Amino acid sequence: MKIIKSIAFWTVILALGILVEMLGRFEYINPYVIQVLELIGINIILVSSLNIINGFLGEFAIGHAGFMATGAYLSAICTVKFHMPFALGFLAAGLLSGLIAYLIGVPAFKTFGDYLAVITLGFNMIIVNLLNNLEYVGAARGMVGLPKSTNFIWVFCATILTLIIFRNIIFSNYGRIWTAIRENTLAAEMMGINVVRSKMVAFAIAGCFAGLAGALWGHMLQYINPSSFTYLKSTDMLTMLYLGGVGSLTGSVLGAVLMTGLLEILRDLGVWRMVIGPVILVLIMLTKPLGLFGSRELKIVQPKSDREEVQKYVSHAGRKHNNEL
Amino acid sequence: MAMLEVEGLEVTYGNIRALRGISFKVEKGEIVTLVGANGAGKTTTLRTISGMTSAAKGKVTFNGKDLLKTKAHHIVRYGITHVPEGRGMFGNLTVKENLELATWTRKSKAEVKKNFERVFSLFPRLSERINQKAMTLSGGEQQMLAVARALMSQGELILLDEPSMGLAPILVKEIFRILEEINKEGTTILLVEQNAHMALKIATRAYVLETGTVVMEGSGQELSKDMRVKEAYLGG
Amino acid sequence: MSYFIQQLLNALQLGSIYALIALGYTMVYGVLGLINFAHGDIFMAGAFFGFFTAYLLKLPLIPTLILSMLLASALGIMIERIAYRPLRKAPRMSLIITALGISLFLENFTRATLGGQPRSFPKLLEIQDFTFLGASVTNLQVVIILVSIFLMLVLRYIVQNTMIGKAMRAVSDNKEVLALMGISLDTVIMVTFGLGSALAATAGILVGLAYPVIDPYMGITVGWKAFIAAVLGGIGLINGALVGGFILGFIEIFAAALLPSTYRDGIAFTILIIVLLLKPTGLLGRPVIKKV
Amino acid sequence: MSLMQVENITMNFDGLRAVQNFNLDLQEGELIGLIGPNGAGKTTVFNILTGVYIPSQGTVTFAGENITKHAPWQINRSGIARTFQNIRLFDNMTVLDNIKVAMNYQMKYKMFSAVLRTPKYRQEESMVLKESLEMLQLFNLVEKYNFLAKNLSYGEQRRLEIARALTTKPRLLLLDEPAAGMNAKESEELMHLISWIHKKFNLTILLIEHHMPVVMGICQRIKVLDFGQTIAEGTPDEIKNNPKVIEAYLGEEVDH
Amino acid sequence: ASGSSAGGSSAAPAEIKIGLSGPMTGDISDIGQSSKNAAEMAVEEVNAAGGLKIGDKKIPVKLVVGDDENKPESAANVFQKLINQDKVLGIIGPPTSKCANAGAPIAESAGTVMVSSWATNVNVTKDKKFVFRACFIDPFQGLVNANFAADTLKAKKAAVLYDVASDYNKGLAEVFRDEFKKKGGEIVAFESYSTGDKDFASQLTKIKAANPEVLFLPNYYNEVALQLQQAKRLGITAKVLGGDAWDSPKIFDLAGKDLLEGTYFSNHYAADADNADLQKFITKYKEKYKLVPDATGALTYDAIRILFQGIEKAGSTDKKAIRDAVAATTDFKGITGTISYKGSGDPVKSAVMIQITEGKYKYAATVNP
Ligand SMILES: Nc1ncnc2c1ncn2[C@@H]1O[C@H](COP(=O)(O)OP(=O)(O)OP(=O)(O)O)[C@@H](O)[C@H]1O
Ligand SMILES: Nc1ncnc2c1ncn2[C@@H]1O[C@H](COP(=O)(O)OP(=O)(O)OP(=O)(O)O)[C@@H](O)[C@H]1O
Ligand SMILES: [Mg+2]
Ligand SMILES: [Mg+2]
Repeated sequence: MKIIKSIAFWTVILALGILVEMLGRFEYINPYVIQVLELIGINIILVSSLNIINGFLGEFAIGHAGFMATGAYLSAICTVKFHMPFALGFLAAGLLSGLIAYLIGVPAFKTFGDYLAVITLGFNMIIVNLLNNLEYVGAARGMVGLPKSTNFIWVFCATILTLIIFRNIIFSNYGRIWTAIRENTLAAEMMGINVVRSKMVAFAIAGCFAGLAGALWGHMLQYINPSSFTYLKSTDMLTMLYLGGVGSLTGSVLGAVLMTGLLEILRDLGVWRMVIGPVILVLIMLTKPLGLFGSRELKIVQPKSDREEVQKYVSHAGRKHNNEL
Repeated sequence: MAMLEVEGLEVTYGNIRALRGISFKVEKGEIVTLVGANGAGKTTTLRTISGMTSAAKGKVTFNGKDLLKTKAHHIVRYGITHVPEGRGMFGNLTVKENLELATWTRKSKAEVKKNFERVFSLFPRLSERINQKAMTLSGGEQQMLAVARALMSQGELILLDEPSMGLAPILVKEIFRILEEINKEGTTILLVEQNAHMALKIATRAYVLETGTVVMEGSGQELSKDMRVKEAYLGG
Repeated sequence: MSYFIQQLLNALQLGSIYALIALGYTMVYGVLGLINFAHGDIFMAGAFFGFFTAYLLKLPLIPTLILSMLLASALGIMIERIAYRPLRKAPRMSLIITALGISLFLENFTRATLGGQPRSFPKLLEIQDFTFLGASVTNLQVVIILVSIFLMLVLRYIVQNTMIGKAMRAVSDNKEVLALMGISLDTVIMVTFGLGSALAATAGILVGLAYPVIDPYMGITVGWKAFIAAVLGGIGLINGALVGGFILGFIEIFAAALLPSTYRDGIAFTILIIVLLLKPTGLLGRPVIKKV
Repeated sequence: MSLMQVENITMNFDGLRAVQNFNLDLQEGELIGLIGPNGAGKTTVFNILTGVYIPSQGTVTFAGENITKHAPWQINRSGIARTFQNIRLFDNMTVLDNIKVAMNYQMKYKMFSAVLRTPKYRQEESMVLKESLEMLQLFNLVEKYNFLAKNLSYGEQRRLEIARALTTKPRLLLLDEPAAGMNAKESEELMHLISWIHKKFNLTILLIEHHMPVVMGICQRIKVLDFGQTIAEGTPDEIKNNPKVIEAYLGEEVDH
Repeated sequence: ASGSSAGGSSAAPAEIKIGLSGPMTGDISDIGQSSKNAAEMAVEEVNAAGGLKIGDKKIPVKLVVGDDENKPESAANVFQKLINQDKVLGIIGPPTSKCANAGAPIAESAGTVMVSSWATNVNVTKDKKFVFRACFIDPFQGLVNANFAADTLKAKKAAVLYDVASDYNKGLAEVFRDEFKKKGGEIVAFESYSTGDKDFASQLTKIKAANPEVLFLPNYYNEVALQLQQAKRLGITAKVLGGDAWDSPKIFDLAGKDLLEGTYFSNHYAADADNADLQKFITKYKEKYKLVPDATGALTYDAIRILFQGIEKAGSTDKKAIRDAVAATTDFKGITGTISYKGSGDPVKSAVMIQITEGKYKYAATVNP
């Protein structure tokens, strides 16, 4: 019964994605809308991967755009220079960015807190500086002529998969370990947790998905340029993350949807858009300091509760204990 | 009129009702103690008096002045000093700086100097550690510092939240001796203690709190003989 | 030789500018643990206040400076009142993101009302050139270096030795208990922001004089650099800001002077990262011994 | 059998000698008390034993292995668990998750299994759930399984911290003032709890405590520190009557 | 285009929408602003005359502005929105290559004409049928400056200081370097900085030590002002050259007359040229916006008028026809020069070298492509 229910659920979700893709192809849905939806999906991947570090692990990374850049560039090199299929470039992007993030982790975790923040920022700046110098990828001119491989269904599936993967990791031993580190690093260590290693794994995962998002992003715009990946991009992600609610996957989705959507809707306001946008952000933070979702999750994100099992114990509670005493 | 009067005080944290309408008073010159199990609301009571927590309902007056509408830092100026639960160190400040901050409301230099001397004679350990960061003090040393800070600012009424927590037995006795001494010098004391035994011994009067309500009151002596109190708080 | 001395002087000037901005940054950080993203924009506002007082009121340097400091303080205090105070009990990150929002607001509001074109900052100081060991120095450079050291000393004195300074340091440890000492938290934080913003305005005007092109977005890059400088020196430490600022200035200048300048940013940040690896809590930061 | 040897450890902080030439030989299954005036260096000893500090001098050997320079997580895995003088729970996690975290090392599934929710994952998770609940039950916390740790009362937090330490399946348990903030009745209950887990889990326990009834009631042997140095060692009765201990620590008359 | 197109009078729309993409916010928002100003002015002029003439009807023009924030993803959104939601007939801008590169593939695949005012990056128009620009490309300006330095100034040693993170600056700098070397010159210093920097002392000290005869600063005017000032302070006496990014009236404000005295830069036109249209444009612009127009403004003005001309010539609202008409532009008398397209989207137009003397632009030389 449960299986049927979940199969039905996923079929509906997938069908929805295919439907939108089809409607888009035959221009029943405006390509503009499709593109904004794609951008939202990519932002969801970026923000939720950042959430792993900033939300669940409790560090303050401010250079996420660096990982996005490595993904975007590597995938572009694969498709443009080596004419590989996009899927390959996509995977390579994820792997490389994950690896780099892991390696960043090696030195990064000698320090912590705001010092770590500066290291991630520094990494971001170094990547941009390198790209600006690499003639092979066009340096400051960027790379043009990326195939238009990113379409709605790609983004849609990638987003859904990302969310499922993140959810499953977060509600597993790994996620609990990260949260424990966030809550009290020393106590976590006293639980036998190798904090440095766990943090590096978290970084690798976050970096990997940021790289995947970068690949999608590049192949959506068909053009990439180092200056798109500066700390300004990183701060955009931070804003979406904290707006939605750090420590909540639902929040990341909401933050990405709201920010991307809202700024798009306000686009016609011109200069004043960037005045009103921040005001809205500040107002939301003032009324909901933990972000819109705080650290709560929607029901469907939460795993099946342990309630049944627990119930068995609660009913006997106390008695057994006292007997043994 | 009593020095401190608490009437029908109610405090809620979200949907937890920590205080459900408690009333009591402290007369000038008394030592009054609040006894109760974990979570009874003792800390909450003290916090509300000193303005750290806001009340939902009720009335708290000090020498006739309404405290519930007064900000915490003004309440201090009325002459109420609070030694909070959990010590409340300024961890990155040295022992000396911690003590100095407690004299913020004191103008007279001579008086401050006198207080310093007195505090150091009561807690010689603190004078040995005068330039150590409070953060690195041992638990008990921090507790001494918290009490010392209260003595520095020398209010008319001192609220103490478990001053003996984490102290060595010899120091516990010492603390209670100090409390009696400053009380004799004219300071009124409202004391919350887990060590009900000792607290009741020095208390003029005492109140027993249970889940946010006062269930018993009487002189310290009376209550320490009461069977229910004995059973619940003094142990076997 | 004169080449080297010239570069040294260049580094001193750039370093003292970073130091100036980092001072205010680090002070607010030390008190509230807040990475005040808006600091760079108060710096920008300070420069604009200077611009307008000098142009509209035709005031000379010192009155312009004082007036701009006052205006910037007012702005800083207002921002604190409106946007940060309600978040006192909120987690630190909410505050940081709010600061980011305020930063964007200040930039774009200035852009929307005053336009995006750069403006030339009035020449409030007659600039004189000297030659020093074959290198060129200006009186302004000397002023900037001295002012940054002077302000560091003043600030250090305030924070270390005065009661308000002690109260400021106590805020980051325990806000609640501060009130129990009879100290108004609001006042302490207000003073902090007032001071920090006045420092930012001073920097804004000195930078306006040294690099006389100002625009609404001038605070972004400098703000980040100041943050980095503050962290490099050991964030929250007043003398750390000065040291961090100077070191960052040196790194940037000499990375470009001795190596290909196209890689300057990359090299500068690599050095920064290496420094943080060797001294994980900044150059002057003491390693924290956790007492548990 | 000797479980742990602490030989000659000394700890200096900026010229302050917090612990001096401390020695300890712990036999498997012992329950030993560590007492002493405030600032005597008791917590510092715990911090050294658990890798939070590396001693300026001396060695710590646990189950035949030199662990002096091991990190806390390695030390925990070799079988030592502790509680803290200032409670350190995972405040924003549920009571149940606090316990589950302590079982992290007993879970062997990999990221891959977690993502795909493989049978291995399910099986281990349900094992963990079951064991965690059993542990909560022992400590009378099952009903609060879904509370955030920070919302527990003080006494409950103490119990949760002990439960969490036990869940890592240690051979040696270090308790730092577990009865602080408890009234006489509560500390009496705690005393029973400790001696009960001591037997039930067949543990070796080292206990720091200022509540004399607790210490005297359950410890087999007591070690007294003052100014970083051992000033006395012996059975509760010996300690109670040791004049040095009375002078430095207990005060004139011993409170019942 | 003939009357055979679908643009019969019944199908003629009530208004013609033209899109404009540019950075209205962000650190180069003044570039977006002057694009917008110039485009609005051109639209007003056309509408004052009743609108664009299509067949025998005059149809008013409406300008739809989109803020691309100088971010490629925003430019892509702006393009999609302009094309698919606002249904514009053509798009002007974006002025920055970064955004133009993101917009171009969208315009191309939607078959909508795009005329960029100031995207000088070679790649923008590459392999595109619907993408045009009104400015010349990076290599051309680099070449013009290199030739001028070598041939006219007879310099042997040149130094360059440019923004490494901006493709315009970098493009000019590199071409200049290569061309100058080809001419037998020596590049004694090739230094860079990053966008947003205000302190160039280190690089300039290095340049000073290399003792060049010519210093090439292919940077934006606000940075050039600081660079000139710092170069002077450090005692650099080389002749200074620059590109069309210098062209802003603000440069006098920011750098001052003295520092600019005797410097040269390449540009599309010389303000003192006896180009009546140009003079008219400048006067009108000044009157309307209380500002002197800069290069972006002038180029935008030309770009939109090229598009207008194309639409009128096509005589229909058929986008393909408009494209063909724009591609056939020959000898368009723009205020920034005479423009023709010969098989690609890059204009064939000549450049001038301008010398600044006594606070005025003075024509120095014309260089033909
Ligand atoms: N910040 C808070 N948020 C939510 N509930 C709280 C908070 N502080 C206290 N409580 C709850 O209010 C009740 C009273 O707590 P209080 O701290 O006043 O008890 P207490 O008598 O001081 O107990 P203890 O002896 O453990 O210190 C308890 O149920 C406690 O869980
Ligand atoms: N990190 C540190 N830096 C400096 N001094 C320290 C540090 N940690 C502990 N100390 C000092 O070492 C001494 C021993 O501290 P410790 O915490 O071990 O005492 P304790 O015996 O646990 O006392 P208590 O019973 O009060 O908790 C104290 O005087 C304390 O001030
Ligand atoms: Mg309490
Ligand atoms: Mg201790």
